[in-house]
Amino acid sequence: MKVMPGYAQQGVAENDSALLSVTDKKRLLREMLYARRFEERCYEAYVERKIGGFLHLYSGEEACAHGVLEAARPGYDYVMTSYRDHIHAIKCGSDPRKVMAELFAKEGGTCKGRGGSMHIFDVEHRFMGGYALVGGPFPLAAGIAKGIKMKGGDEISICFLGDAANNQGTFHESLNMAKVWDLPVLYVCENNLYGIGTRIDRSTAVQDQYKRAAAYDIPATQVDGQDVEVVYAAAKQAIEHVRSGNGPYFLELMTYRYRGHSMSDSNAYRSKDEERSWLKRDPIHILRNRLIDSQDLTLSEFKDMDKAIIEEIENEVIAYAEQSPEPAVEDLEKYVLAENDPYVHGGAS
Amino acid sequence: MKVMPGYAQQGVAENDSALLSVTDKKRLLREMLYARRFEERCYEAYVERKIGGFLHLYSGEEACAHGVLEAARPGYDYVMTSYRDHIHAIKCGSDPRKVMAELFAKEGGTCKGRGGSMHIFDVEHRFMGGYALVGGPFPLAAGIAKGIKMKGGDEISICFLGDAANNQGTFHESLNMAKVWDLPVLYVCENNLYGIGTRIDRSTAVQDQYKRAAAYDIPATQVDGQDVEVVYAAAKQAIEHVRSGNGPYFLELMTYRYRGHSMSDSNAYRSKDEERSWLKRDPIHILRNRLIDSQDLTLSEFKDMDKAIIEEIENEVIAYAEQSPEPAVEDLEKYVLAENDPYVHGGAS
Amino acid sequence: MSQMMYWEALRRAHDEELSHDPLVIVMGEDIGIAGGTYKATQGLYDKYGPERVIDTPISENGYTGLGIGASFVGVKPIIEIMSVNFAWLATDQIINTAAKVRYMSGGQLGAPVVIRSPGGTAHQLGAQHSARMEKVFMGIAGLRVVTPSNPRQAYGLLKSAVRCADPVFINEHELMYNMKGEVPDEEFFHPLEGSEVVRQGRDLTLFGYNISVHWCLQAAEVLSKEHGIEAEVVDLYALSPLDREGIKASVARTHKAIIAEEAEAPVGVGAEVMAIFNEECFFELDAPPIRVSAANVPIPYNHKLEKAAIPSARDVIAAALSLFPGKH
Amino acid sequence: MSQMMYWEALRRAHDEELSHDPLVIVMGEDIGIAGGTYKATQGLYDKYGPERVIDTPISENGYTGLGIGASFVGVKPIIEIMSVNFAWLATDQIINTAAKVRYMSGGQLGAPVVIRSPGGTAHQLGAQHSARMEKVFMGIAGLRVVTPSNPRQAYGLLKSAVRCADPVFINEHELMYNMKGEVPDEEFFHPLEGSEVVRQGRDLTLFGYNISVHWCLQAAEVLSKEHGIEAEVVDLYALSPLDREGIKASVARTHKAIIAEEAEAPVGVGAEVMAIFNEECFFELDAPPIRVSAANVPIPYNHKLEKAAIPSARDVIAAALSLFPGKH
Ligand SMILES: Cc1ncc(C[n+]2csc(CCOP(=O)(O)OP(=O)(O)O)c2C)c(N)n1
Ligand SMILES: Cc1ncc(C[n+]2csc(CCOP(=O)(O)OP(=O)(O)O)c2C)c(N)n1
Ligand SMILES: [Mg+2]
Ligand SMILES: [Mg+2]
Repeated sequence: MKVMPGYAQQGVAENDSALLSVTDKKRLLREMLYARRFEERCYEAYVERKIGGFLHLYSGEEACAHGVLEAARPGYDYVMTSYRDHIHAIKCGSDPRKVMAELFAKEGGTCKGRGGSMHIFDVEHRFMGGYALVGGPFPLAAGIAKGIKMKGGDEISICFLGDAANNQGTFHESLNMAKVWDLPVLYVCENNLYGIGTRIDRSTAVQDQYKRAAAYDIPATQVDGQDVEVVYAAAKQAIEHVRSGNGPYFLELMTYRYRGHSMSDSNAYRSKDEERSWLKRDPIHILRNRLIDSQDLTLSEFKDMDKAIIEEIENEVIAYAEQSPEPAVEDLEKYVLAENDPYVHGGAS
Repeated sequence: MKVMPGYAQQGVAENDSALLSVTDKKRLLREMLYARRFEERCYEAYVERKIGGFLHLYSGEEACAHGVLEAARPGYDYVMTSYRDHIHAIKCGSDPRKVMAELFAKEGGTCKGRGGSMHIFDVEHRFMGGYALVGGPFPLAAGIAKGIKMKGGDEISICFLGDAANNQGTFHESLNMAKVWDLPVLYVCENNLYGIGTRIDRSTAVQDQYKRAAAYDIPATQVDGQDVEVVYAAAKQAIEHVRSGNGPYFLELMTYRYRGHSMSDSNAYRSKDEERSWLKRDPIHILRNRLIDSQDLTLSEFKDMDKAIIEEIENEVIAYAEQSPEPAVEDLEKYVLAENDPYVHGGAS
Repeated sequence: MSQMMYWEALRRAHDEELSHDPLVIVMGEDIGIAGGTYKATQGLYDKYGPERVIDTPISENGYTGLGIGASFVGVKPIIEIMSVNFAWLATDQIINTAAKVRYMSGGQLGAPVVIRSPGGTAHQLGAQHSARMEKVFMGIAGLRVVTPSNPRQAYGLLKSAVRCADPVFINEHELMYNMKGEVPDEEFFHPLEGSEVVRQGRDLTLFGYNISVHWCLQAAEVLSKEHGIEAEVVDLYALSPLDREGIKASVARTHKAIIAEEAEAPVGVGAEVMAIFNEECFFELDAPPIRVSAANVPIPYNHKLEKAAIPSARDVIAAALSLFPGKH
Repeated sequence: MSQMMYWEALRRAHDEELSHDPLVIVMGEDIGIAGGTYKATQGLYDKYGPERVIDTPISENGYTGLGIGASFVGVKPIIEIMSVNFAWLATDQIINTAAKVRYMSGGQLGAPVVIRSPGGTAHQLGAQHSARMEKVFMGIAGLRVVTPSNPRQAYGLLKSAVRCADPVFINEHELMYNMKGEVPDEEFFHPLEGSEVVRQGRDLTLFGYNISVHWCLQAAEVLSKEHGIEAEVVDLYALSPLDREGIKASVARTHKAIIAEEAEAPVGVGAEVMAIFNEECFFELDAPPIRVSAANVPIPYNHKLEKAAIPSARDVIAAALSLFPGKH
């Protein structure tokens, strides 16, 4: 398996990287490009004031969610993440139209317009939510893993979170419990080197996050998060470990977000040089170029794909979101508590 | 330096253990014996209903506080710990009479009877408190270290806590900050193998607590906590590290509490065999026998010392506590807020 | 009907629910091998095993969040927090996740967890072990709060809380675990909403919940015997939502009202009940309603101060008598 | 007097206090290099350096506890919590330590920290970023709670909070940082207790705090112009302790009262103020006092629902008119 130059790895043996077929790679390329275009269209919609609140985009990090979930069973395995959640939901099987409609605060959104960008939920596809409290998902994902274990299924629970989230106490508490009880949970650290404007070395004593997993005796790997094939290979092994009942695993993916933390952030805290160096390792370009090099794709095919995606997003996704109605104000108090729960009145009997 | 057979050590070089003079050792022996008798007398007073609330005794663990604080500058360095706090306070310089009076809930107590056993404070002697929320002191002690660093003094901040406390999120958060900001704080883990009735292997993925410090790049050592000379030697090095401005240090002391967690606990969860094996390594006996072996002490001297201590505790400590008045009920609302703070009304001017 | 202690009633409810549904679990510090600080889970570790009766590390936010996550996939966790003072550590998961997830997900996901915890002033446990938190949890939309005042309620409320699809916080009290009372032999589920008139009287209403119900009952006896005042006593076992109708109906009968609570007054249960008086039955009141509350201090260790800090039946009596100037 | 924005007033107070006392520090997430999400510390990192203007890791309980510990040895930390919704994570240290340490230690040790945090509903931030917490903190003995409604208060309350020996929680609001107002040019310290009559009127009193003061003022204008009703408006900038005397005095002048708050009603500021009406001036009231509060829901993302969930000047006007049946 490839690791990014300079990155250590631990717990994963070298193996053949050519695990994905050309067809798979082409599909993944399309998915990642779709993700990029989806996010960039969100950006525009935010500027147009169609989307409100906080909006956190995933541009630059596509290989993380796609590589990991390609190696998992999306829609079957349970997945949760932070507020930066659109793409994880879509890769789990959420209808992009519904995700966009949620951002547009519409009744046709995944959460009927109640959640918004930071809180996409699609339980049917086992996307168990985007959460806005940094560190919140760590124990929740361990809890889902506990449920899986009790029910005896072979699903796993996958928790994506950022590097800065690892300084939250819940990281420590959850990894410890996950190991003590050997829960089937995969923690994926999307290490994009920043928590909002604070660079990791200013907040974190040990910057290689995979090393922190040793404090819980949890096997861990750190790999390049910009190469979807590398991510896929590492995730395959990690998931195999978890799914076979060996307990938790920690996977660190080195990545970078292109846009500001959220829409109000101008990235003033990082250098243009740094940004440029990461842009050179764009996850979509890496895969595209590889497919072009191997003559499985031409540049014009890629451009056509891109055009088709942009049109599809406009004509289907945005159109759906625009047309979906707003929630009715009379329904304001719906979904606070369960409806007609018999035990509220002392049971059904 | 000696380490207990089977215990790893890390970060501390071997060195001569004969650091303490015979005079010092004899004084330490007396102090530890005093501590034991003090705690056992508390036990009786509790049974007699002179002491209320929760009472956590330190019997069996005396070498920890004494070894560490002997190597520190008690009354100058800042110290805090959990609810198991009487002995730490006394070793910092608190008057045992006032500590006992506090347990008796008297106005002459360290905290005027408001705090109780779990909350001994003696700020004059820089004993910064006993705290009843497990894990609470981790960040507080780092904060004191921050204050020391800002003021430019050469004090250090010492935080004693139990093994089970290390599963609290504050452990993780505090050690990370302590290292990121290189704060002069020494964390001392009194690893007595249990958190109330839960044995460490049932709650903690990595049982050697010193190993967890590596997740924060903090140097750490694990040593026998029953031999006060071993503790002293390890603490000397640890404190030297911290006081010289090298940032935090983590010291793990392997120890055992003889009594139940608190007075309501019968130790049903552990075996008599285990208890007996630890009794054989009693910290007072280890030092006593060593002094007898080296002919610096006779058994009858020891017995006399013991008798004198028992009498002193009875005649001075208990008598003081008995005679001290109770707080006046009219003073119930004192100490909630600062008195006559001018800024409450917009400043002195 | 059998007599049993409050802790036994809780234990029975745990046992029945564990045996009823294999997805019911119990979690908390020392609730397994040790059987719980107040014995509410005694013997259940042996009966149901460590996968279902789970001793947790000291990680309140962590294990509460873990329980909430498990509830997302059908598990029904009963989470014990040994003292409610430790629950501050878990408020993030209880309030930011459990209470809000149904709403944020547009009704897709609920967090049917039960969080049980003793809160209140026992005997000299000091400031960090004597506070209450029901007033905090009852201010949070999406969370139910109940608080049993006797073994029957302890049993029946826990049973319903486990079955209910909403997160429920159950406020218990250290001093009440050994209280005896009747509990029906047959299984029963206590309503999670409403209130109960536990004594009838025409002259005034004493509202209480959890331990303060007992002060009210004692006070009512004294008021009746020594002063000829007949107090109605209403047990507000459901704190969120509060039974506005029940409160109104009682005040409409008696025209005078006292609400007794063990906690400090500011923004407490008493404040909310006073607000409801104003909103629901202002013109029914013949005299200003009264809060009987604790002193606004961290709870002191010294027993005399402690007793002075928290109210008692005597304070309820004094408050009641102040409403009947002729009857001192 | 200069006109400045609320955030500028906060920034000025930070700057002055940092320069006044080398032991004043500021801590929080992205408050250093980035200058704070709402700019309250802009430029101060460069001026005072990383040892005093400290970017913290995302460890709310940890860094709050660290600040509290530092305050034990003379440091005066101003701790910013980026959104009050994250402060649940730090309640353990704020409530179990800072609020109680003076009492537990018999007066030996205080925790003179300032905790500033915006709470309230901004624009579509969703359920986990829109709640308020002042009602929680004001129920805790040992803690002061203040909440500035304008730049002058933002400046003066922060100044006094830094100098005061007690822990002070300052509730701010995302939507108010860009509000303009007059702030005296000379240094000044605003009282941490009391209340302020910000408009005089004889017909009823509108009580507000923080953002709801502005709804009350707007409502008062409309009531005056369109309905001939003259409302007194009282700004309860100090929530703990509340100004019982001020509340009583105003009700004694107007005999009708409304309390407006942005949060859900249960056990909120409004409940406490209603309780104080009953306790202090029941017989002065001509009509039932009214709470104007948010719907009891987690705050929805959709803007229309969000607007429907939280009150506005219009709701205050409607409540006021309901007290004057003749004047619709
Ligand atoms: C408990 C909590 N604290 C602080 C915040 C504010 N905040 C939102 S995102 C963020 C940075 C998180 O960084 P990281 O975990 O690395 O994720 P990334 O945004 O880089 O994907 C912070 C501080 C929050 N939402 N929740
Ligand atoms: C936050 C919190 N959670 C739980 C408790 C209950 N509790 C008190 S002591 C204790 C065990 C602590 O064990 P350890 O840290 O090993 O210290 P030891 O008592 O062994 O010295 C527990 C769970 C508490 N006081 N505070
Ligand atoms: Mg990041
Ligand atoms: Mg221990």
